[in-house]
Amino acid sequence: MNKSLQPDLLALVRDPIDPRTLIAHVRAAEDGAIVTFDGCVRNHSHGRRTLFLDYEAYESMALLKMREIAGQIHEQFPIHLVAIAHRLGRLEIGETSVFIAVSSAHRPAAFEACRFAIDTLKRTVPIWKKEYFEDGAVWADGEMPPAPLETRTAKPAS
Amino acid sequence: MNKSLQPDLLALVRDPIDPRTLIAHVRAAEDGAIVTFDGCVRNHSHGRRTLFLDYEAYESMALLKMREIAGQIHEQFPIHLVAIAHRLGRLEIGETSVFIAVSSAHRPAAFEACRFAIDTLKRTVPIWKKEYFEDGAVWADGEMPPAPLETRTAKPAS
Amino acid sequence: MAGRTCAGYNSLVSLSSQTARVKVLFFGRLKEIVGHAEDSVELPDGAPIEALFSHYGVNHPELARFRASLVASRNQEFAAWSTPLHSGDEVAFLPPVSGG
Amino acid sequence: MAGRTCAGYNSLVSLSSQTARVKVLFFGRLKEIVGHAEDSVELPDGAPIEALFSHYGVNHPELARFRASLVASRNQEFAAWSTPLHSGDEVAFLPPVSGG
Repeated sequence: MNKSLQPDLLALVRDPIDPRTLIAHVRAAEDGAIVTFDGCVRNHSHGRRTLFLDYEAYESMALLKMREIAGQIHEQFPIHLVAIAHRLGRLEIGETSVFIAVSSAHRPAAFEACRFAIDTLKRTVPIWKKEYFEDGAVWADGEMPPAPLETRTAKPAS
Repeated sequence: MNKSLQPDLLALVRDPIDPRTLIAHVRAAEDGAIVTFDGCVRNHSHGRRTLFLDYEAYESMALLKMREIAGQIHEQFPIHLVAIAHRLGRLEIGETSVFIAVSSAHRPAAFEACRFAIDTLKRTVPIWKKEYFEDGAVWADGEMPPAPLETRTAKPAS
Repeated sequence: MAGRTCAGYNSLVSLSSQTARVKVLFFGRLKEIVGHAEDSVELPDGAPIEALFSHYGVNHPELARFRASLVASRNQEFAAWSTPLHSGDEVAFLPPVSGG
Repeated sequence: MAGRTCAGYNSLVSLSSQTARVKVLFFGRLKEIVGHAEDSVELPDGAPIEALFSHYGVNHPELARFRASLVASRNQEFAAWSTPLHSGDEVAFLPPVSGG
């Protein structure tokens, strides 16, 4: 019922993420727990000093995958609402690249759902990060999304 | 090293908790993840409509126990900083009773430490909640802190 | 209420025994039963926390009902009921905690 | 680059075969190798995603090196390399993702 009145918030944004907007979105009088994850740009990566990052996304698919994550969370955990925002473009050290807020009546579901959301986002949402160092830039090592099984058409040996 | 420059923040407060203060306290350029837990006053408890809550604490001991939790977290998880604030006195529906923020280079430690902090706080920190309903007030069912083993002095049977 | 002697144990005090004055704190439900948050009690030096609790049971028999669900503390640390008390100690009787 | 025919598969097109025009997207490292983010390609109707990828390998042999670490998508869903393509499909070649 609440879901139809105030659905989950899923967004890709180019301006700085304001956590308060996402928290306000999920927070309601029936909730006893809100867990948030704030992923921010570290000043180092693999022992090297990071200057800044640049994120790009396959936006239409990324939003679909984020909505899938929200759906999985509601199926698996007794939560109230989830809000996920990922920023794209150039990000400076300390800025928030991804913010997730989950509200629930009780804390275990909020913790588990928030953790599931970021873990799944990092494996399945088509977003890429380029890391800029003093001596160059590299695309970050990423994770391979779970590939569908190949259904090979049987071919006669020729 | 960082710990001596900017130690963990542990507080009992009577005014509304501002999450931004706690988050700003733990957030630093070397952190890639900040996980927060916001415990807020639900509008219901055991199927009854809650009007408001009143929290009291054994303040000196509660602060010691909160500091112990911070120490345990640093021992058990590779985190950077933790901030814990618990509010006392009368709280209205939707207000934050406890807020925990944990920063870390990587997310697993931040999630696990934040969860450990709230779970341990609820078992060991001497704070009590009285719930006010339309038809009266009750002290919330609580959790028994882990009691020290009794070391009985052997007595001769008389 | 301050300054009372821990009556139940007066009989245990030999003439040469020292007495100890301890501060006692009550919280939550217990504070409501006992009627105050703080007390100061004189009892034989080395008497256990258990004896101090029994002392309050004389005037408030309903306390016994809560004994099994209480934890005691001495000087802001959880303490066994057998912990001996000395002058200047701060003892608290703590109902199940419900913070968070 | 738009409008090219998927050369490697022209030989498979019989005279009566239909062709399909698909949109192709490249991201991250792949975009830099291929030199553009978007392409439009005509290929035999029903040709697999694998064939479309091989087509780009002709001009960019270094793509082969990434094949094992790529996942393909068709119409915003992860898709097997054997997935047959039809007109109007949107195909993307996705390097390991690194959001968050």
